[in-house]
Amino acid sequence: MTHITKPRVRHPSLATNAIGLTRRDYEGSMSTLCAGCGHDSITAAIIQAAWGMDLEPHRVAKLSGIGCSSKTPTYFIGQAHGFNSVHGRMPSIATGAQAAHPDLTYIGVSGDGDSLAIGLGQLCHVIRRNVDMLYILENNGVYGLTKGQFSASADIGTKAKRGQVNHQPPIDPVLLALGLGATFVARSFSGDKAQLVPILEAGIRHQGFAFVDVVSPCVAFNDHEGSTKSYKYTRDHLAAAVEADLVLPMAEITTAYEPGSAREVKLPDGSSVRFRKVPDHYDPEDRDKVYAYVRARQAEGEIPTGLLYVDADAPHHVDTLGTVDRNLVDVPFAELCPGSERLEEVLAGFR
Amino acid sequence: MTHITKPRVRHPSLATNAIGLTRRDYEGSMSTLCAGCGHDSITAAIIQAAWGMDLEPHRVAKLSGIGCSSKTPTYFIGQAHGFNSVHGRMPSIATGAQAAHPDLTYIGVSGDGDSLAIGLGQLCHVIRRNVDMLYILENNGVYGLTKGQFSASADIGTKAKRGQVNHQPPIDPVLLALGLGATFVARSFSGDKAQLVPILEAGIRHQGFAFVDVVSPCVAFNDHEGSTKSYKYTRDHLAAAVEADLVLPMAEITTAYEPGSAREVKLPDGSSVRFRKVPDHYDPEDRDKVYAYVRARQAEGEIPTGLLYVDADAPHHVDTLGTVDRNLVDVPFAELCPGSERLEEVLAGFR
Amino acid sequence: MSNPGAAPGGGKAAGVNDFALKIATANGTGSASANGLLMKTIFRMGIPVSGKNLFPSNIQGLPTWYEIRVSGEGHTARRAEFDLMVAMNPATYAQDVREVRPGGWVLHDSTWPLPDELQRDDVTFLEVPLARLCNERFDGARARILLKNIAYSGVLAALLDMDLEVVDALLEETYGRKKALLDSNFEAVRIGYDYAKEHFDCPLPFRLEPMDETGDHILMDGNTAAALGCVYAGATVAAWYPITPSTSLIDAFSGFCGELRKDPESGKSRVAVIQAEDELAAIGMVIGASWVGARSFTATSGPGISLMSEFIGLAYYAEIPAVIFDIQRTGPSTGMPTRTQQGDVMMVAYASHGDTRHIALFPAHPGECFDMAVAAFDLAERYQTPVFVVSDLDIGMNDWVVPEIRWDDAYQPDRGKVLSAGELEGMEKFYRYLDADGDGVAARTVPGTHPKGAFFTRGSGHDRFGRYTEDSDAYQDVVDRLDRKVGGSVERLPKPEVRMAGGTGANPAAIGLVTLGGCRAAVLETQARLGERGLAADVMRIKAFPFGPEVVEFLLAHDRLFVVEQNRDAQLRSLLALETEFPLARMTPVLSYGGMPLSAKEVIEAVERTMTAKPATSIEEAAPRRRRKRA
Amino acid sequence: MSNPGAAPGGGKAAGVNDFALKIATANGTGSASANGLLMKTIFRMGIPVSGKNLFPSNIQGLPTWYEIRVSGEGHTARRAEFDLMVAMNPATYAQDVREVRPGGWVLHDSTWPLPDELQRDDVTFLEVPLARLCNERFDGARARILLKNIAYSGVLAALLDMDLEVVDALLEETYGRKKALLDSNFEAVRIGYDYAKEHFDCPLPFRLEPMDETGDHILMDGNTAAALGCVYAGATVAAWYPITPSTSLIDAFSGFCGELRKDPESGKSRVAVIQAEDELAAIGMVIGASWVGARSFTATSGPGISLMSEFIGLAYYAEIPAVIFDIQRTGPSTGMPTRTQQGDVMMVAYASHGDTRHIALFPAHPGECFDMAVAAFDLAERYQTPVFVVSDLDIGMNDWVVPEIRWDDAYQPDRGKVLSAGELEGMEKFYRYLDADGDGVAARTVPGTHPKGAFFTRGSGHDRFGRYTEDSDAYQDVVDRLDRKVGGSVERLPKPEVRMAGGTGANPAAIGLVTLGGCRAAVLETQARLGERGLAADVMRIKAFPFGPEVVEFLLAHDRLFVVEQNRDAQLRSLLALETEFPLARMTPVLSYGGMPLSAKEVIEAVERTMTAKPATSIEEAAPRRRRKRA
Ligand SMILES: Cc1ncc(C[n+]2csc(CCOP(=O)(O)OP(=O)(O)O)c2C)c(N)n1
Ligand SMILES: Cc1ncc(C[n+]2csc(CCOP(=O)(O)OP(=O)(O)O)c2C)c(N)n1
Ligand code: SF4
Ligand code: SF4
Ligand SMILES: [Mg+2]
Ligand SMILES: [Mg+2]
Repeated sequence: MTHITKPRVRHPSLATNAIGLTRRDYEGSMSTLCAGCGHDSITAAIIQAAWGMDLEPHRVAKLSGIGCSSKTPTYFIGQAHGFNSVHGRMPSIATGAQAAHPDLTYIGVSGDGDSLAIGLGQLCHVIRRNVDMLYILENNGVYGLTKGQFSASADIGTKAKRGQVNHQPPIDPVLLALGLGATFVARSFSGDKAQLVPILEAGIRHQGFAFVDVVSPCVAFNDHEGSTKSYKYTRDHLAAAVEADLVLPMAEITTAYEPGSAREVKLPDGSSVRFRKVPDHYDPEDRDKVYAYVRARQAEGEIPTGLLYVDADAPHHVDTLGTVDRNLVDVPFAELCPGSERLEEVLAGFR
Repeated sequence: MTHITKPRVRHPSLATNAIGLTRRDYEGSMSTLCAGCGHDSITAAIIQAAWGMDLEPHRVAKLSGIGCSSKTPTYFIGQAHGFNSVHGRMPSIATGAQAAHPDLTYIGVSGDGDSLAIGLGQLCHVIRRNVDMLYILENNGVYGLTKGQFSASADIGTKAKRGQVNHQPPIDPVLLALGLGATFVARSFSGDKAQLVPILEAGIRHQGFAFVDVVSPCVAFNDHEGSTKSYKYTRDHLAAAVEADLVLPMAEITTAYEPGSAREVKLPDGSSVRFRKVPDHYDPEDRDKVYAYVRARQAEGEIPTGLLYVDADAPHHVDTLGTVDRNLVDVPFAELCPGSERLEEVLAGFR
Repeated sequence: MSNPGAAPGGGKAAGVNDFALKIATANGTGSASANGLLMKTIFRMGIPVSGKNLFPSNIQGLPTWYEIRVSGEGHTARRAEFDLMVAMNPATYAQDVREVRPGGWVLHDSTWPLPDELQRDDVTFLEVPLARLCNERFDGARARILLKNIAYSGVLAALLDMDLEVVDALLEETYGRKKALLDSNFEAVRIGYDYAKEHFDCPLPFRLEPMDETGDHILMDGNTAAALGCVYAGATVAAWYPITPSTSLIDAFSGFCGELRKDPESGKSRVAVIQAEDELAAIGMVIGASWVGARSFTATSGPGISLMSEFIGLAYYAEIPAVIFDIQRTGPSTGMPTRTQQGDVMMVAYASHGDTRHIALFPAHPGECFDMAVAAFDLAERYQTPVFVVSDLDIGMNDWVVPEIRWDDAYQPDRGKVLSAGELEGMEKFYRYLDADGDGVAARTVPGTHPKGAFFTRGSGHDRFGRYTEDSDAYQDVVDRLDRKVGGSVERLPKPEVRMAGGTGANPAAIGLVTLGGCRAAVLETQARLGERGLAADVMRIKAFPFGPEVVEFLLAHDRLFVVEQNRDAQLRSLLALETEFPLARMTPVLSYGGMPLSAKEVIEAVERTMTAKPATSIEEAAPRRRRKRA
Repeated sequence: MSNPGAAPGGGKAAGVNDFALKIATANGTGSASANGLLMKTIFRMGIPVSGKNLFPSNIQGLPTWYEIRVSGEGHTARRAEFDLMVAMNPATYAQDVREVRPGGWVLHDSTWPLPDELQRDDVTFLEVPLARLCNERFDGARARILLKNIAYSGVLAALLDMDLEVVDALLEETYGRKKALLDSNFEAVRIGYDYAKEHFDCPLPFRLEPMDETGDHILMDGNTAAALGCVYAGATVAAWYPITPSTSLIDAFSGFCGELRKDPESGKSRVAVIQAEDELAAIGMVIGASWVGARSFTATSGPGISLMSEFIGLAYYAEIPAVIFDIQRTGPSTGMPTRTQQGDVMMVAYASHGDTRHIALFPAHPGECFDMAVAAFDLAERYQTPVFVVSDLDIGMNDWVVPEIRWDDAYQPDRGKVLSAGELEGMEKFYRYLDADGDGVAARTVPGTHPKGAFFTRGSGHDRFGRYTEDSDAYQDVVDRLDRKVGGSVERLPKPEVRMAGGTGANPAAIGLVTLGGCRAAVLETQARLGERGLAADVMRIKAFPFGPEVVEFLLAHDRLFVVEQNRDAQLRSLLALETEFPLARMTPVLSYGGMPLSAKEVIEAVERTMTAKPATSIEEAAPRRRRKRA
């Protein structure tokens, strides 16, 4: 049994955030994942981001499907409501919950099996609806919990522990999301908390579907040579092309980076994300350019990471539903039930 | 009740093909679709293509899901085996059948509801597996059989018959297929048989998944102003950017077109497809260029049609499965059952 | 009127206000408006009437029929025998002419003369050149086709003595603003009416005579009523995927919400109607919305329930409310999508893998669709579990004359045990699955209420504290409570409707007729007819699952029991035996599953057939498979 | 040996070859090889043995247990009482020490001393500093952790009088080529063995003594056996989606095919194993492959069956063969994925909406998993319908000593009524759903055979000619035949296993024990134990659904019936009542559903408890809900 690797930070671990909570308050129960599992690092990053953003724990809804990755919501923000649903169907749960109670913070955690196999249809449609939530795909190229079968993100040629070789082309979640019109697309690596934390924060702030694909090695079944989801491969091939740097009220996080030449993208809540434009003319708001850029990098065996695309203005699901500004769950019954008089008028049409 | 609109052709309708069959022999039972339904025109094109290719009817397997479009396999090649399965799940039926008996000709017919809503997951995975079949998506932007609800390919802003307006971005099947690595991607229009027939023929010849998106107006629920799936809109905005011209043993079809500047793409069976490169440097084998091209055209409100992308060399599903060259259904039981002696050896490990 | 309602009312002289006619047309020719006009005219004349729309799974061109039954006594079941056939579709002339009862009448469009071989000398043919007449008077294919239907209504008005003022009034209401349309409709009616008066001696021996039996009634289909119930129950999220015959429920819901749920200031909506990508997503959205505390529902049919099975098990085990309307159609598989059946009874009772058991309500007509829709939300929240409202195509899509829907403004939704921020504040610690009150129902919280209210919802093994567990006792503790909880719901479920032949409180008759859902109409008619023949039969109509003690009492009180239902496998009968331990051998199945609404004729014949045969009650006779008798 | 197999064989003096031990370790520490070594050593000593692996739904770190029962009598059921506990996991010391029977023994790794509060004076503690010893002799964390397990095997070898030569031989077989590994394993065994000999007086009062009871037997798990059955039955397409506890069935199948299905010339494969994107796709692929004539199957567990429901209805109605292995786990919903249960019995019988009924086979142990896998393909093709092989985690994933699997080279697959090109050539015209032979089974064709063989397969309404229909009679004609067809399958289904207390052919005893699947072992042991106490009980073990006449006969022949099964809702009992019309009230449920393999103790207690209470058989006592008694 492994404890969550605590976020490596400079200041005393009992520092409190704006609402007086310490990082501990954002932890959950003890992880039961394998020692060194990439998912635990992502859990730590979520804890860090939630703490850093002063989220009220009980206003957070954590959702997941089934898998090692989907177990992780138990390991962060213990005081948040959690829903470990069924395999591959978390997006529909989130969509319904979000429509009825939009002003909670929705954090969905899934795996590549959960999202790209049994759940691919729901993932595509939650992207299309632009449901306002953070969706983290903890991508290890295998089905961890069922002991190492290939997932749809496994690369051609990778060998499974039992020796079989995968022959099917992988589905790239980032390209899929871009193609389906996702309004926030990012990729990172479980081992790179410095990059991951601000991305998660930006994703939570984004008003719409924030899709974050995190390469997260499975040390039990997919952390060996030949797998692009291994620690080694990822470390070697990381092309931290685009780094997101979230300008927050608090100084400590920003200080973790040097500014460098940057381009501002306003987020709806007023905060802003700056891009380090490693490639010239990189435009995080031009879907086609981003798509072409990612394809090009991957053709060179690189994994572009960072906040790759964002469209802060697209209407999200609740906007398109056209529901009242209040949470539907807060509308009093009196305003929902038309009452006996209106009934008379209605029935008139049936006499 | 409408009869299938017979293919308009020059020669007497009772001409026979190389195996001595007339077009009539490739028809099915009488269509029960609405008069003028685009799907009936596609049916006629399928009949034309099957006749033109001298397909042995009983060696053809017709599969579909549920919907008006999915009803059409009853209306063509009556002597072929048909399978009208369940809603959105036809790809899995085809995948299993194809793996067991690859040398039949598989023709799948689906609709935009069948393929892009309930069936989206299966569509994505059958593309990924590159199952060797022709897959026709009869795309009308609505659910016809259930009376006109929007499908996932309905355009933002289109009005349904009952007056509601669609606010969700459409899923473009062609871009989706390109993004998922489809090895044959084409688009046409039900009203344009001259273009559609050779595309269908090329799709049948293609060894792998041949995806053909056919805009097919629903005259009952989606053939009005404001719908890009209407006859009018399609006629106005057709950008027959790329026309496929199949060079066949028979002369009659080719004569239907003037060659023009062309580029040859060899198909595995030796026949070849030529592209009229309306845009300069159009390269049907460069996935990224094609993707960019389609996006660009659509940005201008055009619908690029024709055989847009082909990769003739990619291994298809049965190749990757690594099964014997014979159909599995033809392997005699004696070669499948190891017999009692081998059993002894096997059991040795369990004593 | 009596049915649904009080006991059968005063019968009329045979013929008057007691006949059935059938209209044969082609799908997509717009006969719906004409048929609706006829139904509503009769209804407004105060006469109990029922209509059955027999349509194909097709949008245009295939044959379609509309059956209208007039019954002064108030019997709304399908009448298998037809006194008058309106044969407008040459494609089905043969079959249609065959279906008229000897001595009956055939009205047909003589523009296309009947082939001689179809002539029958035991029926009277009324020839009206409707197409020709309309083509002479009206321009444009569309108008001609549509008005031809109105024209045959005119003929019927004359033949059946309809009140033309009522007809005109209805046309006014429909086309009031559209003057041109209105005039042409008026004219079309007259074309038929005058032609009939001129050529036939009107009225026919069977005809209409104004009554006062529909005053406090409405003419509505079950899906519309159910949708209205969802509006009044305060449902705020509907997630669905289109499927016949449930689609019109959501259409009606959206329609009603357009007016009734619009926020006056912002013009925005107080409801979210989400068209999901499939049924798995639809039920997922419902569960998600219910999880955060919204009243949420979906409507589907058999194939959808099959697809929802996994999620239904999650809602049962994780204890999340969900209201599911199953508008049944003929199965299995895709089956006959536009035909009715009661084939999902067993499935909804035990849907999903593992040990599960679900609450189900069985409306018998549109009126109950409204009431049970409301009840379903109360029950789902009270017991934190999926609740099925099991309707069918006949109830859901056909127009029924039912007592007007009433609403008590004192109604407050039963949210069940949902802890408020205040209650949580006062608590030491909150544990999700504690059976504090001993009724098997644990208090729940909704996200965002209060820091103390947070818990983890999961479909995997959990203990009474809501913690993950793989421990046998901790697991059993929870599933045993679930069983008690659902069993305990009986106290709040609607009791069966019991109609003693001798009147309320009378001693049991020898025969007991047990049924559910839309079969009610035919079974009550059967009770009346058998009574007339001196065969006293009591009726029990099941309204809910799990069954209450009243169900057992009725079964025990009758020697000869018949279970009348619309499926092949006698599913209600099976459920009764399983859940009450009452012996199967003592319940004779009466089964009708061809997809048509049930007629009393089928039931009466089955009962009489069996009553003449000797009962098989001894276990020793038990065959190694289900013994069934079909209607 | 006797069980499974002939009647209980010669018992030994208590203690010798009659005891149970439990090994507590942490998941992912590689104790599997050590436990396997112990199992196989005992097996090779000719002594009946059974092992139950109780593992968590986790990959690394959580507690896991392995139970070994030695029974000279050949009883393979779980033994709830433990004579010896090997406590290697400090995290569970407390619970583990508690579980040893009074007078029992606890072997623990004294590297981490037991907290005083855990001491018990009614058990003997055997302290071995295993970790320390291994750390002294071996280098590297990996080696040390793994070999520590081998070391405790060495201790047990000494304590239980194991044949060291057998142990060594087994190590040779495993590590033969890897010299270094082999030596360190030898050494690890000696470390434990010598330490025990030195510090404790070996052997313990209960110990092993070579027998000759396993000669013609094998040690195998059910999923491996089922996979082998699929290979021998000639299955050419397997489509699946990973889910515990069914995954190892497909893994084994792929493994076997790697050797047994490789084409000698091309090296290519004579089988297609397709990992689908989910269970809906998996069953779709199976149906597609079966449709073109391949023998095709899938393996899944409860959640997968729920997701396959819609497709199962299609296969039933369109009459397409499909073999489905349901390796049951604890439900509902995700439940306890690594615990066993028999919770899907009702579901597989009637899966999918509408009227459906499916053939199911219930293996009791790995030997039958092989036989029934083969039978399933014959039945699926003979009756053109889905056939379920209903196994569970206990049967599928635990090692059982069973009679060796035999294969008759004369076996030819029963393809059922599949028309050849020749037959079609000779036919006037082929119609798909004609009941030519009156057995309800219509001849089918596979695509590509012959022009005359083409037909249209659909899940929508169709008539006996295979044409689309919405006609009541044409529809009923087909579904009535389907019912006859599946009912008729009884003649080819395996008959129940009946074990009369008085021996074959003896008069019925007063008590009848009815059970299915893996419960068999515990129920046969119960029969033996009750017999010793003078309570004669006959046993009927159900092997298939639908039930044959023998099932009814057995029920009718017994006054006191107990139905023993592993679910909460007495699903087999329900199915028996529904399908045989035998009264529920006369069958007392004995239910164990905590997720653990069944032990005779639970059954015996339940039976004795009830035998002292008065039977409740009268209908009048029937409660308005299922009355159940739990084990
Ligand atoms: C309906 C259903 N099918 C299959 C399973 C078994 N299952 C559990 S987790 C899992 C795959 C998880 O893979 P992924 O989502 O990548 O998570 P990871 O363990 O790799 O983090 C599967 C197939 C299930 N729980 N439910
Ligand atoms: C499981 C299931 N859900 C819903 C339906 C109802 N249904 C039948 S066809 C259809 C949509 C068809 O739309 P599309 O595929 O676009 O075909 P079209 O009629 O437009 O050609 C739906 C939702 C069904 N048959 N099965
Ligand atoms: S199996 Fe892989 S994914 Fe699962 S916990 Fe272990 S390392 Fe992580
Ligand atoms: S409803 Fe639309 S799609 Fe269906 S048949 Fe008519 S025109 Fe075609
Ligand atoms: Mg994974
Ligand atoms: Mg469509």
